[in-house]
Amino acid sequence: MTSLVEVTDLTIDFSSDSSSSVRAVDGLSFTLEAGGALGLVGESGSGKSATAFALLGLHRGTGARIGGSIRVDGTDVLTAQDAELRRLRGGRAAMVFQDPLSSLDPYYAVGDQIAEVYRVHHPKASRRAARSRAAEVLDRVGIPDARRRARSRPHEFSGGMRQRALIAMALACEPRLLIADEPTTALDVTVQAQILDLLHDLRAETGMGLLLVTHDLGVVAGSVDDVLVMKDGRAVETGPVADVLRSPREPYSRALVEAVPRLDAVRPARDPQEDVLLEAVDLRREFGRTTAVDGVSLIVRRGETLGVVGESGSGKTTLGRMLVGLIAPTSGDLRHSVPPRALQMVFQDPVSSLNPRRSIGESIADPLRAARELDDTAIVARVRELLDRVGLNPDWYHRYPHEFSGGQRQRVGIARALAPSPALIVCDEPVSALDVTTQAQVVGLLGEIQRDLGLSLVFVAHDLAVVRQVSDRVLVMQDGRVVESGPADRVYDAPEHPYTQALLAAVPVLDPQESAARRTARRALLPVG
Amino acid sequence: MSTEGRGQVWRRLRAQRAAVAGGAVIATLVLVAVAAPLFTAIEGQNTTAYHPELVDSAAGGVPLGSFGGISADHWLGVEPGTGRDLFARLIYGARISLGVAIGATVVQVLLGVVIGLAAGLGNRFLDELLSRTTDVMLALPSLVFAIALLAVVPAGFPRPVLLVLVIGLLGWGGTSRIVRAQVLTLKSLDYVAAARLGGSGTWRIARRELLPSLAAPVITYAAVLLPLNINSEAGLSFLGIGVQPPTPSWGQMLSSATTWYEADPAYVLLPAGFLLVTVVGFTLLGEGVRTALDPRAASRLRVGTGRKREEASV
Amino acid sequence: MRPWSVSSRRASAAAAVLALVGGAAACGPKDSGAKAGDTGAPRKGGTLTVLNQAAQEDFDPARLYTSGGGNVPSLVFRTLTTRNRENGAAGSKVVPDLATNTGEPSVNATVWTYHLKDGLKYEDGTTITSADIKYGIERSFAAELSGGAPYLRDWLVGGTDYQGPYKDKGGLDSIETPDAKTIVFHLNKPEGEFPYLATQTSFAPVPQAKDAGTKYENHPISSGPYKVQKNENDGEHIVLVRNTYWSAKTDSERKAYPDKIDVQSGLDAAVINQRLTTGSGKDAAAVTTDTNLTAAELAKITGDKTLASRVGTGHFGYTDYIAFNPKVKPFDNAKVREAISYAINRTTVVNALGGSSLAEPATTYLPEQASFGYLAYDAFPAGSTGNAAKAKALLKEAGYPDGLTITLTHDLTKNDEQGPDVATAVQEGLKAAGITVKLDGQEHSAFGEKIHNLKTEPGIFLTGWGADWPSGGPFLAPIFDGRQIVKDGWNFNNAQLNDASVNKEIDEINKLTDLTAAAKRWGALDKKIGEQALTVPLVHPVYKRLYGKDIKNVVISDWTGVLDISQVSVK
Amino acid sequence: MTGLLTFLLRRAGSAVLVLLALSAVLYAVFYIAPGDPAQLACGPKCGAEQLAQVRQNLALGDPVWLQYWHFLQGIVTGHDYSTGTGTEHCGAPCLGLSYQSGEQVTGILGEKLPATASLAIGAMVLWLIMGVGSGLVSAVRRGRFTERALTGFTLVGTATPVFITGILLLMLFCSVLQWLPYPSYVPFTEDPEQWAWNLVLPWFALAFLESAKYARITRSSLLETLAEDHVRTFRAYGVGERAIVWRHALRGALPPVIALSAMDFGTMFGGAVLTETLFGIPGIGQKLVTSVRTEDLPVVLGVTLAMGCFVVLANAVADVLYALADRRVVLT
Repeated sequence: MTSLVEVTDLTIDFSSDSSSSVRAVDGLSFTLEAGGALGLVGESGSGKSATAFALLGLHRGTGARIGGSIRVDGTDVLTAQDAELRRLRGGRAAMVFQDPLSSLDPYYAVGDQIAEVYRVHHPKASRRAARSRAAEVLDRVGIPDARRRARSRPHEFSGGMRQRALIAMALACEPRLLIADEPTTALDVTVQAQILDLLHDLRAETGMGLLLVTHDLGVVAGSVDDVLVMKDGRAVETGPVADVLRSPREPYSRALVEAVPRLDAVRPARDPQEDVLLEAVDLRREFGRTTAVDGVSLIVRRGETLGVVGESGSGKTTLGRMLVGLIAPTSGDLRHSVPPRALQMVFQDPVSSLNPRRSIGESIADPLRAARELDDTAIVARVRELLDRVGLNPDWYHRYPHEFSGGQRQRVGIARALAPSPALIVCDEPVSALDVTTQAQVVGLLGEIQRDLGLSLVFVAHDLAVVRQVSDRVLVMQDGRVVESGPADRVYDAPEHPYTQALLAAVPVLDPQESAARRTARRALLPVG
Repeated sequence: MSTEGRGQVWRRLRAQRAAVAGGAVIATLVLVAVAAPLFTAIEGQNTTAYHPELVDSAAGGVPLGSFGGISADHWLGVEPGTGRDLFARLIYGARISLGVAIGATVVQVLLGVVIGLAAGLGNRFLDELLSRTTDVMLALPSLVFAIALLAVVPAGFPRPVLLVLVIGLLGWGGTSRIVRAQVLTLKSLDYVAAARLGGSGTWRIARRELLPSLAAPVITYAAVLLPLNINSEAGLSFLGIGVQPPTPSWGQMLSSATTWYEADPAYVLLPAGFLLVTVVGFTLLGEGVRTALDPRAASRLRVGTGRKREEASV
Repeated sequence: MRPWSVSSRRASAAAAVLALVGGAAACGPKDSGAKAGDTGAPRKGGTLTVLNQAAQEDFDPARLYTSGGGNVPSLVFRTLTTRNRENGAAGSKVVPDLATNTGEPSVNATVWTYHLKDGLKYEDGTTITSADIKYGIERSFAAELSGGAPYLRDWLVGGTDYQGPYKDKGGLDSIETPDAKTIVFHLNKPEGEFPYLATQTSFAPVPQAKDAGTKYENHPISSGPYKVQKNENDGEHIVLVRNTYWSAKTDSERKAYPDKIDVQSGLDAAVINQRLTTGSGKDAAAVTTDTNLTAAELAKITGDKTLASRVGTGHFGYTDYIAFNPKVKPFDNAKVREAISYAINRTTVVNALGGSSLAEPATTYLPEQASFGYLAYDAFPAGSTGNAAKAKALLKEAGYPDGLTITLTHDLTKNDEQGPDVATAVQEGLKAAGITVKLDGQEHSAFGEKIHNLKTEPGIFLTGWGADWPSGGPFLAPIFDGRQIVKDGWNFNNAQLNDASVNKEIDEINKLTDLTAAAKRWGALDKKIGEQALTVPLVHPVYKRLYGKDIKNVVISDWTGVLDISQVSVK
Repeated sequence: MTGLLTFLLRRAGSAVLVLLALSAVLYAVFYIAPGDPAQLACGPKCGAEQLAQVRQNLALGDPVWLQYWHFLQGIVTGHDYSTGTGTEHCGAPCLGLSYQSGEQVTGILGEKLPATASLAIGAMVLWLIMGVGSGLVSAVRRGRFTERALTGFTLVGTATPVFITGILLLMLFCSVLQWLPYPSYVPFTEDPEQWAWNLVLPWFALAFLESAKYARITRSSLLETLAEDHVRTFRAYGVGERAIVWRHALRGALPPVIALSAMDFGTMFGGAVLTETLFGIPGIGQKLVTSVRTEDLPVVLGVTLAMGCFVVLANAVADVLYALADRRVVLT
């Protein structure tokens, strides 16, 4: 009896320019037995996705060079003929991708797309049979009124439904292996929990093997049997999921596990200050017919951190931008005791928040130059000081953003926000685009700076654990409204609003056992949607 | 653009054989155009001297001798009717072609950037107005308007300058559309928001944050415009409203040559060939510049078919 | 039907492109074997096709401006007199048409009386009366129907103020119709050439009852051998068929051989000449009345004898010349004008206009035809390529020892006789004499307005003059009669010559009703004016036009220089 | 559906504004331009008195703004013109009478449109077949000889001005090979067969130029869709390459092509001046050029406005088609 997946000494090289090439995967070996579940975990650039793609031979024709051997359900992927490979793809091994919207053809009904795939592998099946199979699998993955919704196009589905549809497509031909490449990264935390639960149930039901590729240790905890931690294209550690997450052997895995923010992390209590820096009363903002923020009132005190949590579309980003004056409120009142320049922002995307055509030093200096208060020497000196403050080498003044990593760029963004000596910094998802180890460093830096400079922070994020780490008080937002607010400990430990409760229940945890327990608890709380 | 960025662009440009070939053709042409007096001096001819003795007046003025009267004295033969030297007229024609095209491109780009910026940064009304105007500018047959404009301006106005202005004034639509789209994209980027938070006004943002990023797409588009402008100049001259005789221009020569394709094919083929080589040269170079400035666009197009390829497995 | 269309019918749609390429190979213009211009006796019948560039946009006798009644219009409109339809110089004579003779003048040629022939009928069978001719002339004064020749306005008593029959119901008193067949014209000065004027289409009869104003041109009532069957796209396609009420007995000039005449216009010159060259299908019986062969086409045809035999050559009375405005320096100095006259290189100019087959060098202002009174002279002999030495000497005398820079105004229209090609040829020719010529090219309409307006008239420019009838009068009087200088309007007396002796001589000649005697004196007057160097005659153009291989009875008079459709037979 | 309606209304509103501005500019330009339309209408040897009468008859004596106002009025309500003996009604939208021929401009447009449409429609069919076809082939046969050959073709195609292509085609097919007649426009209604034969060369000359553009756009659009995630999905599910290209990639690649062809078609209706000139096709473009030169303002204005309408219409159609073809786009 051979294994379902056997990867031996796999190497993958991508040629970027005509001359140089990058080794994405370097001597990787692993196996997955039939019916088993393996988690492939790593930070960005670890080669985990490239590995997943290689299992289906998807690098063929792209110019990537692949070495070693890959056997999937008895097929030698690297040497197989095109036709044989096509039979494997979707027939015996199916794949679910990260972004469910772009992964479906926008022009065809979801059901037709599934039917098309079904007919590729069952050429004798009639159109009608294929359609009814599509409806069947859509029904299985929990699409309500599946026969009718099968005629909808992807953009008429919500994000979670799309991912369900993609999973349905994978189920259509009853594959023996399901490869899920970051299947929940683009989804909100509540939806993520549902999708993970679905995958779990399907595995139990069909007995198919699962290869789950993710950067999120919390995701693997409740979903796989074994885990393989990757770094720079190599395997760092492999073993049963409980062992690796509880007591990682390798330093890198340990760092990884430790860096994951925890919901139960207890933050040293701080003395609440009474001095109100900023007050918003009944803020509303409409975009066309949709109301992004619907009557939010809040206060920010000097020196405190206010966490704002919510899923996508909750209006948290719009709120954050209104607070610093980037977006004008449709109605409502915003009062602050400091000049506008003292309200600064740190942005989510480290790529788009820095002008690629200007050196980082100039980007940081920009507010100082615009103010026309200091002369050039003073400005440069101040920028160097700021660079040093955020943990960057002051001599990097003349370097350009593309020379830096995501975490470093975020530090530059923090330095720029600090330049006009602000009283309040709104951090809009400042770490969500970063790897987990980097996240921890940046969050640490923010805390440090706040302490040293006595700043107020508004920390906007979707990640409940991160918010708890930094916040004194927390607002929970849903559909543009604040559903619950209060001291962080109170909100996290004794949530009052059902939505807060559902959010907290959906957060993945590292402990596999607890994860299983929470799954059971969730079923009662969350409707399918 | 960083110095290193420039170096990279240059390297990528040089890596493309077609672009290098195009660049070489253009360089040669520019050289020939600049040194036209020298070349004609070597040949011993000029653009205006008539040679009635070299044409058969009774037969409509067809050049005597074969291939349009090619001889040691007249390297590319002579013009029917007048007997003027074709080599001299062709290389002097290059001056007009290149000069007008480059000048017009500069005018188009300047106008396009200013209008595109105004539309992208202005309020909704201004944007709508400028965008619809751009639509019409882009789609209306500019040749016709060129004719009308050229008819209005007093004849004393230097014709090449006039052509630069007319082609420029009628051809900014594409640039402005591209700049507007780019501005709308850039405007929503966080670094522009950051600049606003840092206290920069609209003008400062346009200058410091937007213009540098517009350089690449604008240069790319200018490289596309250049050959089009060469064709526009030739087209206007072809219709008889371009530069005026005795200044030679390729379009004008082609226009006179259209009836001669049976009696004196060389007279047609020479200016056509020069024009074609120039435009193809510029197009190749422009294509190269595009790839060099936006390597992502090039590599984005380098995707797999999923088909087995020999080199993939070895 | 052209041969290539046969093959296309066999071809399936999918293979259409290939079939076109393969099937058409057998055809093409090579099979133009038939002997052109067959000398056999012309016979009636068939359809004549006319291929033209300019559409007959105006087909109203009041709006047409023709020399001698025009070519196509003359098939529909008969006039009091008409041109003699014969080859060469004989064709320059004026002969009676509707009238019994060319007119009976009063003693001082200020009153002209005409009598209509018997049996003249319109296409509807009604009789043509002298009142209809009067009405037709009156219509030409209406602003709605502008475009015709100005002579009647100038010559008829009360003509200047008359506004046409629509606004001025009373009519023009200087035209009398004592009976239905007699018409009398009262002129305000002697005009011995009135019979020539009476050839113009404004002398065609228009029945008042049928007048539809500006819409009359869609279906003018025919008095000639053909009537309008179809007029599409504003004169772009006109089909003429026989007018059964026309009688050859009353009309000795029009032969009217074909049964039908199909005038297709709006065509490109190259298309017309290509179609006439190929001559397939209907094009074998085709002619053109407005398209010359270009130099390039001539170059091609020269080598092809059969084609060359189908080229008609004609001489219309026309002169292209350089005009001076002596009110502008330095052209006020006769020596400068003479220097330019000596320096001119007529060979380059001739070549610019298509070579020696299409233009003949001119040293006289009057065309080289007896009817104009041509008297050979060369006041400033420049030879064929210019006399640079003599010119330089004159310039030195005039105070320009180091040469002279002048600006020559010309038309920007390509291939125009006043166009850039001629201008550069003049420019290059004068270089040898040390005269630097700058060029001032103007758009066609702007050019006309600039040179014909005294306020803007440049010092030196290209222009040309053609006769409204083949006589010295309409050639010399508008250009050199001092009383015809127009201060605020379209002026043709470019030199602004107001020489009492010239004016007097013009008046004297106009009194002559003996046109041969008049011609002699026009010739002498031309020489006299020519010596003042007010113009530099450049060339007299030659018309070379192709006609189809089935065309017979080609008659080209010196009046029009173009083959006369009314004489052509296609059988 | 209301979204589409408001979109069209807004488009129409701004289009009217732009066209108004355009016509006003043209009026101004012609008012400044040297040359007197009355003189041109009156004929070369027209006397001063007659000229004054003609000027009055053409209403050229009115102040320029009044002339312009009357012109706009005519578009909405129509106009009656005196023929001398009676009146002639020019129904709305009346674009006035030609100074030159006295014909109604709407009539002139109607006369010239068939030739221009013949050229535009035939050329478009050709360039779509040639352009999309070669774009498709070169995208699918990436890196092979066919692609390089087609890239060369499109490069030369986009670079060559239509009058060069035209002359070379004439030289080759009419002179050297003598396979085709020298083109002479024959109306479709007169003889469809001759109509087609005589338009083959102009069609090809235009199509050569345009198809190159379409090939490039098809190719890059197709390559872009081929690189999209959903194409990868179907590859990962074993769908064959042919089905991927035809069913999934091409469907996504066509919207820009459709939108562009709608716009180009609108522009073509404004007349391909150079092509019409070279091949002697009596279309709108040629009429416009001659009218500009003879300062026949009503014709120039009428043709330009009609042209502008075509363009604006085509732009709107392009946007609607684009939105219909690509359901993800929202009309604004």
